[in-house]
Amino acid sequence: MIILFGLFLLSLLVITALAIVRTENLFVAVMLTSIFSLLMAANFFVLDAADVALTEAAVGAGITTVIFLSALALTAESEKTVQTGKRMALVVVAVLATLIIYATFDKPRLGDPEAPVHQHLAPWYLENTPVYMDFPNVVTAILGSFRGYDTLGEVFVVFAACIGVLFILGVKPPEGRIYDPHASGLRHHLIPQVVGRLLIPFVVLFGLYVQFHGEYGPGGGFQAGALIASGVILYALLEGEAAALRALPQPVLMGLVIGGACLYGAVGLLCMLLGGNFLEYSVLSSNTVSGQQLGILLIEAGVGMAVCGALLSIFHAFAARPRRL
Amino acid sequence: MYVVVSLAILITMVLALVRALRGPTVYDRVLAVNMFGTKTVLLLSVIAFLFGRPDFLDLALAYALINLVGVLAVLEFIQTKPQKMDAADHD
Amino acid sequence: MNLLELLGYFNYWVFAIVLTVGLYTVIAKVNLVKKLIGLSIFQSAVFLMYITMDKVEGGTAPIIQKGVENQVFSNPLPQVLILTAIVVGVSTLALGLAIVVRIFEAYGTIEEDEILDAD
Amino acid sequence: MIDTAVDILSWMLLFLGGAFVIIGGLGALRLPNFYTRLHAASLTETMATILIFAGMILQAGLSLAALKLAAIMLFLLLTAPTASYALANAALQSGMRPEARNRDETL
Amino acid sequence: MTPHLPALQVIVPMLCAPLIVLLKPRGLAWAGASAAALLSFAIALNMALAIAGGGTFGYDMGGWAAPYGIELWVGPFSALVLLIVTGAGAAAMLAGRASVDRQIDVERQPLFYSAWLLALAGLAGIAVSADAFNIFVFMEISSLASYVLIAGGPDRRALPAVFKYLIMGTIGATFYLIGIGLVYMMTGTLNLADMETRIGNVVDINPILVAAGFITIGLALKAAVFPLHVWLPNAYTQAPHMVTVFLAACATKVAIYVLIRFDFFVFQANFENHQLQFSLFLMPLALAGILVASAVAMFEGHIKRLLAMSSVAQIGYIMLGASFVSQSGLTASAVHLFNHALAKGGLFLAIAGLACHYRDLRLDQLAGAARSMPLTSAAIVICGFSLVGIPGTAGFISKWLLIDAAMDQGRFAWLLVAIILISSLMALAYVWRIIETLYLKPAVAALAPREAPWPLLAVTWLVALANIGFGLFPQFPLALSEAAAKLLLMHTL
Repeated sequence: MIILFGLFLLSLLVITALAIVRTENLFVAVMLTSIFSLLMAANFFVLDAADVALTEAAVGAGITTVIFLSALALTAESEKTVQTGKRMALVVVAVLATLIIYATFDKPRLGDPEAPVHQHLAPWYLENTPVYMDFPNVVTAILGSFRGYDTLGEVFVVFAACIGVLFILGVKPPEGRIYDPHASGLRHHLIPQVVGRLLIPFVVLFGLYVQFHGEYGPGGGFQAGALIASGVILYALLEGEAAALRALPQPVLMGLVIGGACLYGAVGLLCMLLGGNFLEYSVLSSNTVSGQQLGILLIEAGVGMAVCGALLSIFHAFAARPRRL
Repeated sequence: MYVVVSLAILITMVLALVRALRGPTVYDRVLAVNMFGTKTVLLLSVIAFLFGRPDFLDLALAYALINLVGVLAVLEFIQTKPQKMDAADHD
Repeated sequence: MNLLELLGYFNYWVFAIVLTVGLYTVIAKVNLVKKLIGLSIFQSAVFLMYITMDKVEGGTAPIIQKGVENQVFSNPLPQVLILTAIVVGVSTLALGLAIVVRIFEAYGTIEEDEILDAD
Repeated sequence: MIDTAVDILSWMLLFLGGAFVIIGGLGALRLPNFYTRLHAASLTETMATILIFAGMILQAGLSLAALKLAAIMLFLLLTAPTASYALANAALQSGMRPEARNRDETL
Repeated sequence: MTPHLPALQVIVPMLCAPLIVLLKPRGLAWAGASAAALLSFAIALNMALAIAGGGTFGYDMGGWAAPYGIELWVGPFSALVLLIVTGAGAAAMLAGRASVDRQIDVERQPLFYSAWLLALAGLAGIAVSADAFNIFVFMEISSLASYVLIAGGPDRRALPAVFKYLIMGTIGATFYLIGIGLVYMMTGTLNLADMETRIGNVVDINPILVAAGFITIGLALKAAVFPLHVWLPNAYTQAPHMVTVFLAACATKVAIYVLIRFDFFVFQANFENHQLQFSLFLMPLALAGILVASAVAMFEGHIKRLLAMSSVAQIGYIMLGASFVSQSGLTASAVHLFNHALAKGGLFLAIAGLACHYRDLRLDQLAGAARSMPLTSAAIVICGFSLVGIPGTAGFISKWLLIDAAMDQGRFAWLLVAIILISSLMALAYVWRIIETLYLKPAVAALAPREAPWPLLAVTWLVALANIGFGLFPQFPLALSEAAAKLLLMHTL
C-alpha cells in the first residue's frame, strides 16, 4: 500500500516540476516550489526518512519560500518568454538522462535488503549506537558523533551563507528606493494577529522540544533552528519587520550565529585538550556513554543556535531592504 | 480504513494541485497551496498511524506550522505589491 | 515482477526526470531567479536518489523503539548525508538570491541577455 | 463490546472525514468563482479535519499519541480559518467582488 | 600537538572565521585574519617538512576509526597542495591590506576577512580529507566563501560573473554528489581507501562507470578544465585584486587535486584498461585547452583577463601530465601545480600593485607603466618568464619535466612535444605583449614614479624571488612531487 502512495506522490512531484518550469510568472513558480518541497518531504517520510522529511519541510517548504518571496519583492516578478541556448540545454539534458538510465539497469532495486548499501556501514551504526550513545535515534548519533565533523562543516556552510548575504547586501541600495518598516501588509488584520500572538510561544516551545528531543525522535539542531526561525518570521509577518528586529536585533542574531559555531568548535577543542581526538566526546565525562550524550547535546545546541541565527539574519537582510514602490 | 482515508486525501491533493496549476487568479493559487499544505498534514498523520509509528506525529505539527508561515508570507507579498498582481493572472 | 520492484525503478526514473527538468531550467532559461529555482529542483532530485537507496523492505525509520524485537531499520547514513546537503542547498540559494537582488539594483533587470547587452 | 463500538464509531468518523475531504476537493476544483471555491476548501480544513482526527484519537485511546493528535487538530483549527480569512480579505481588498453569478470573470 | 596537525590545519582558520566578524575596529580584522592564516601556513609547512622526510599523517575525527568515522589523511601530494593554499592565502592577505582598503568598505571588511578564512579552511579541508562526502562539504564551504569574495569586486560586472560561477559551481558540486551517491550505493562506504577495495568486488560495473563520469565532470567544472572553464575568466577579472591572487593560485588546483586523487586512488585499479580510458578522455581536452586558451590569451586586451585565460591553459598542462599516467608525467603535473601557483600568484600580486595607480587595467591604458613603477614591473617580468618557462625560473623545471614525460609517449611523442613547445611560444607572445606595453610603449600620461605600498611590493618580490629560487634549487617541491607520483601510481599496477 505504501508503495502506491509513493507512486502517487512521485507522479505529482514530476507534474509539479514540469509546471514550475513552464509557468512564466515567478511568483506562481515560487508557490509551486513550496508544493514541490512538501511533496518531496512527504516522499521522504514514506521512504522512512523522518528526520530528512522534517528538515525538508522546515527548510525547503518554509524558509526557502519566504526567502524567495522576499527576494522577488526586491526584483522583477515575471519572466520574458525568450530563451537562449535551448538546443544546447536539450543536448546536455538528453546525454544526462541516457547516462542515468544506463546506470539504473544495474542498480539494486528499491528496498532490497541484500543491496550493498545496507551491508557495510549501516549495520554497524545500527548496532553500535545503543552501545556507545545509548539513545534511540541513530540518525542523530551519526550526525552528531560518528560524522560530527561533517556537521561542523555544515554549520560553517550556513555561517558562510549568512556572512555572505550580509556582505553582499551590505552595499547601500541605489537612490530612489524607499522602505517603510511599518508597511507590513498584515499589520492591520486583527484575526491573524491575535491567532499569531497566541501561537508564537507554542511554536518556540515546539522548536525547543524538537531541539532537545532529537536523541529520541525525529529532530535535532537544524530542524529546531529552522522551526524557531519560522516562528520569528511569523512574528515579523504579523507585526512588521521593525518589531521583529526590535525583539531580536541584528547583533543578537549575529551573536547567536557566532556563539553557536564557536560552541561547536569549543566542544571539539575541549575534547582535544582532555586528551582525545577532535570531537571525541567520550573524554568529556568519566563514563564514555554519558560523555557522548553530553557532547551531542552541546553540539546540537550549537547547531540550533547557529542555524536559527543565520536563517533569521538572511531573512532580515532581504526583508528589511528598501524596495522600489 | 486508514488506507481509504489516505487515498481520499491523496485524491484531494491532486484536485488541489490542478487548481494551483489552473489558477486563474493568484488567490486561487494561494488557496490551492494552503489546501495542499493542510492535506499534507492530514496525510502524514494518517500515514504515521498506518506505519504504526505514532511518535512521528511531531512532523505533522511542524508541517502545519510551516504551512501557516508560508501562506501568510505569500499574502504579505501580495499586499505589499498589489499593483503588479494583475500580471499574475494571464498564465 | 512485484510491486515494490516496480516502484524501485520508478523512483530512479523520477530522479532522472526531475534532475533533467532542473538542469534544463538552469541552462535554457535566461531569468536569473528561474535559474535558481531550477537549481533547487536539480538538487532536490539528488536528495531523492539518496533517500531512495536508504529504504529497506519492511523497514521503518532508524529510531530504535524500546521493547520491539526484531525490527528492520532503513539505512540511516544516506539520511544524515542528505540532512547536510539540504542545508547546503538552502545556503547556496540564499547567496544566489542576494546576488540576484544586487544585480537587479545595478542593472534594472534579471534577464541574462539584457544584462549582457548592458555591459 | 465497548471496544467494538469505539472501533465502529471511529471507522465511521474516518470514513465521513474522507468523504468530506473529497467533496471539498471537488468543490475547490469545480465551483465557479474564487469565493465559492474558498468555501469548499475551508470545508476540508475544518469539518474533515475534525472528523479524521477524532477518528484517530478514538483509535489511539488514552496515550501520548492522542495528545499530539489533539494538539495538531487544535493547531489546524486555529490556523486554517485564519489563513482563509486572510486570503478572503486580501482578495476582497484587491477589488475582487463576491457576486452571485459570475463565472471566472478574471479569466 | 603533532598528531593533531591535520585537524588543526582546518580548524584553526575555520574557528577563527566567526571571531573575526566581531573585530569591528579598523585593521583589527585584518590583523586577526593574517595571524590565523600565518598560523595555518606554519602548520602546513611543518607537515610538509615532516612528509618530505618520509611518512604521512592520518587522523580519526571524533576518535572513530575509518570507515565508520571520517578520516583525515595527509600525504606528499596533499602536503604540496596545502602549502600552496595556505601560502597563497597568507601571502595575499599580508600584502593586500591597502588594496582591500581601497576596494571594500571598512564596515564590510570583517565579513570579507571572515569569508577569506572560510575559503582557506574549506580548501585546506578538501586537501586533508579522506572521505568522499566530507570533501563535498568542504568544497561547498570554500565555494560559498569564494562567491562572497568575488562578489566584493568593485565593478557591477562582478555580480553577473559571480552568479555564473555560482550556477556552474553548484552544478559541479551536485554532479560530484550524484557520483559519490552512485559509488556509495554500490559499495556501501564513503571512505576513499575503503571505496577502492570494495569497488573491486562490485559485479555490475555500469553504475560505477557512470559515477566516475559524474565525478570527473563535476570536478572538471570546479577546476575549470577546458571546455568547462567559461566561468573563470570573468570571475577572476572582476574579483577584488587580492581575491584574484588567492583564488588564481589555489582554488582550481584543489579541484584538480581531488580529481587526480579520485581517478588514481579509487577508480584506477578497478577498471579494465582504465589507464587508456583516462588518457583518451583527458589528453585531447588538455591539449585543446592549452592551445585554445593560449590563443585567446594572445589577443586579450585586459591584463587580468589575459592572465585568467592563461590559467585555463596552465590547467591544461597539469591535466596533460596526469593523462600520461606515468611516474614522470605525474611528477611534472604536481611540480607544475606548485610552480604555476608561484608564477600566477606573483603576477597577480604585481598587478594588484599596478592597480594602486592605474584604475583601468586594459593593456592600452598601462603603456609605459614601468617608468612610474619600475620595481613592480620588474617583478612582472620575472614571474612572466616563469610562466613561459625561461631557464632559471621555476616554470622551466616543470615544462622540462613535462617534455621529458611526453617523450615516453610512444608514437605521438613528437606531436605532444611540438604542442608543448608551440604553446610555450604562444605564452611568450602574450607575456611579451605585457612587457612591451610596460617598458617600450610611450606612457599615456606622465606619472611621477610611485611604487605600490611597501608590504605589497615586499611580498610580490618575495614571490618573484621564490620563482627564481625554486628554479635554481627545485629539490623540495620535486621530492614531494616524486613521492606523490609514486603513491598515486602504487594503486595502478
